[in-house]
Formats: sequence, structure tokens, C-alpha cells
Amino acid sequence: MTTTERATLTVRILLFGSYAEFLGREALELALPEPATIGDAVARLRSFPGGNRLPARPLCALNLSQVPAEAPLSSGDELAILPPLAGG
Amino acid sequence: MTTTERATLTVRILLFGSYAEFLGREALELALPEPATIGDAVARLRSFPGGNRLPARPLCALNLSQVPAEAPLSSGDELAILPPLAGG
Amino acid sequence: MFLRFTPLELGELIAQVESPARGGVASFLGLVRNHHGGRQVVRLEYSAYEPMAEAECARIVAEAEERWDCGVALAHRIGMLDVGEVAVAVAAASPHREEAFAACRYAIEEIKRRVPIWKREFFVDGGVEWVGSGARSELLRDTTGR
Amino acid sequence: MFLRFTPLELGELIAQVESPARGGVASFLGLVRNHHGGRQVVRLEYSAYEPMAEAECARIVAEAEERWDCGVALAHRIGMLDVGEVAVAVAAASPHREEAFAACRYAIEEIKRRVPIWKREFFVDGGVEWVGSGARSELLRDTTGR
Repeated sequence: MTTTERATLTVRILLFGSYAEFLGREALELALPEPATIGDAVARLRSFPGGNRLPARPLCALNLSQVPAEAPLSSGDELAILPPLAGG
Repeated sequence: MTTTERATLTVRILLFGSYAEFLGREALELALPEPATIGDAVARLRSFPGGNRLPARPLCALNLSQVPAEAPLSSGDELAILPPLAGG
Repeated sequence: MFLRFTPLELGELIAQVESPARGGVASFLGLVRNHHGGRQVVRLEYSAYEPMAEAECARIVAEAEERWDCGVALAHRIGMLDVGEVAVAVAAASPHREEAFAACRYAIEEIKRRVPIWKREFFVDGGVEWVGSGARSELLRDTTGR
Repeated sequence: MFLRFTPLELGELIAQVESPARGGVASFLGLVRNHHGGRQVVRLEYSAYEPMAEAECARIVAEAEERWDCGVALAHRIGMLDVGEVAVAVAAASPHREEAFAACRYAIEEIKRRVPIWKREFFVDGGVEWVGSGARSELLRDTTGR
């Protein structure tokens, strides 16, 4: 019944551009209680130092494809948090 | 009162592409009784050997600009008879 | 000179219009195709009413540059061309890519619509025809006089 | 590879898509502009989420080639670029010029909309900003890691 008994999943977070500067890193591993969505991962990141500069609903890509914040996470996923695109 | 007393104007005719082949030449001088329009010049050309293959209302350019068949001619004008354009 | 008697280089046209303030460059190349009307083309020959063609090309450039915030360059090849060679090239540069595309598109459409240029197609079966009028060509000499 | 770390050559992309059956080649170049938001830009740096950017570019090419009768090639530069350098290049070849223009336009719009690429602008006044987010950049090292 304690939180330590709950199963967790681990995802790899990638940060780019201004977001990497906000959090001072470009990649990290994040452990989250199951089940977890992209929104849960973003909320956790926003609690980190500098994370308050991330928007509540940033553009995200899960395993190389853009996905909405409601998408569920699985252990081993690669979740990229994408600043506003500026290619071209 | 005879036609020889009527004033005439002389224009330079340029023929291109298939039209030059129809009439067997690329340029000629044409004398026409005044007043004369482009349509009059074309009608005369159509009476020449091979000229019957010219359309009755071909595309025409007078002194480097496209003009309608009703446009009047002046002595010294350069009248180009243009086959269907095929540039590009 | 918009009419050229040697191979066209798109890079030369782009260099004429690009600038540090113009971030978008749209361009178009028209190449000699290997077929027309179901027949195989081996080469073709362009000829022009040269002074009028030069004047029309200059008007097209001026119109495009007045209508859009852009610089436009264009060139049309005259003479005998092989399949795959560049017959016409247009480049339009603008601070805005929509305007670059619009100006480029305008220029190529107007070239086809207004510039007095003609072409004869030489087919693999030996036939030669004037494109547009459909007339068979009887003269096999170089009608460009060059 | 759609992402390139050395100068882009439009001719290389055109050569990838031109063919004797495709008479129209539309292309687009995006160049580094010397100004943005009223400030003078001296250079800029592109970075990407590289595996996703490669995948998105491949999807864009496939979509354009399925939707229009055409071949499409594109490339985007990554790294530090000076004003006037080519940041992105697209070429689309088709038997019909309308389709070449449509495919070229689609590709550049989708690149801007979907491909995970970012840029920092270096202004003449010494400021550095992430384009799009408006955030000032604090890290002056090369974020592309090259």
C-alpha cells in the first residue's frame, strides 16, 4: 500500500534547443509510477530546477513520432520534448 | 479615279516557323492601298502561293507588340505573323 | 539578353536575384522531354522573333517585380537542343517564399503565353513537326540562321 | 541523409529527380537572411533531433511523390551558417509543371511545419536567441555537438 510498492516505468527524456538550456541538460532517465502519460512526464520535468520555463503542454515526440499529451508511456520509450520548430 | 491614283503604304512582313515554310520566305515588303488594317495584309498574304495555309486571323505583332486584326497599318510598320507560340 | 544560344545555368540566374534580404528563392527549369503525343523525341529546335521575344521577357520581369516584392531572372534557350537539356529557366527571390513562388510561376506561365518562340520536334521515326500548329516541317536547315 | 553538415548544392538535388520523362523541375532555396524582427543577424546555428528529422523528411518525400506524379529531393543544413548560405533546398521534377510546383511547395511547407529542427540567431549586437520560443540563449557552445 506504500508508493514504493507501485510498479514504475523508466523512459529516456531528450531535450532540445531552449528547453535543453532551461534544464541544463539534453538527456535524462525518468522513473514514473505506472500507468503514466506524456503529461505526467512533463509535469515531473517542470518540477526540476529551471523546468518551470517549460510550457505545460509542449510539443512531444514518442519514439520519433509526434504524439498528444494524453499518450501513455511504456518502459524504454524515448520521449523528446520539442521547442517550437524553426526549420527551413 | 483609277486604283493607281490611290495612295499606298508599304509594310515589312516577317514570317516565322511553319508560316515561313508555307510561304517559302521569312520576310517581304507588302504595298497596300490606304487605309489598310492588319486583316488586309493577312488577306493579301493568303492570296500568295502557299498562303492559303495561313489562318484567316493569325496572331500578329505590329512593331514588337501583339495587336488585333483591326489595327491600322502605317508605312514603315513591321508586321510579324506569328504561328501558335511554343516557348517554354 | 533573355535569349541564349548556349546551355543555361540556373546558378547564374539565382546569383542575379539572391540577396541577404531575400530569404526565399523559387526556381523553375523546363527540360526537353523525350516524348510528345506518344512519339519519341530525339531533339528539338527553338527559334524566336528575337527583338519581340527580348521585349516580352523584359516586360514579364518588370510585371512580376512590380506585383511582388521580389527579383526575377529568366532565360530561354534558342537553337538545337538534345533531350534533357534546359530549354527555359526562371529564378525569383523574395523576403517571403509565397511571393517567390508566385513570381516564379507567373513568369513561366507568361513566357509560354506571350513570348514569340517556336519549336520543331525531331522524332525518332524521322518526322519533324512544328509544335502548336501541328504542321510537318519541310525545311531541314537550321531556321535560327545560326 | 536529408540533414547535411556541409554546404547544400541545388544541382545535386535536381540531378536526383530529373529524368527524360520529367520536363518540369521546380525548386526552392531557403537562405539565411541578414535580419529578423528588425535586428541585424550575422549568422545562425541549426540543430535537430536527428533521427526524427530524417524520418519526417523521408515521410514528406513519400507523401509528395504519392500525391503528385513527381520525384522529390530535399536537404536541410545543420550547424553554423553565415548570412546568405543555403539552409534548406527542395527540388521536385514532374512531367507537368503544375505538379512540380505543387510538390515543391508542399515539401517546403511540411519541412517548416513538422521537421524537428531549431535555430539560434546571432545578432550583430551580441545577443543570441532561439527562434520561435524567443528565449535568449545562454550556452554559446556549439549545441550540435560537432
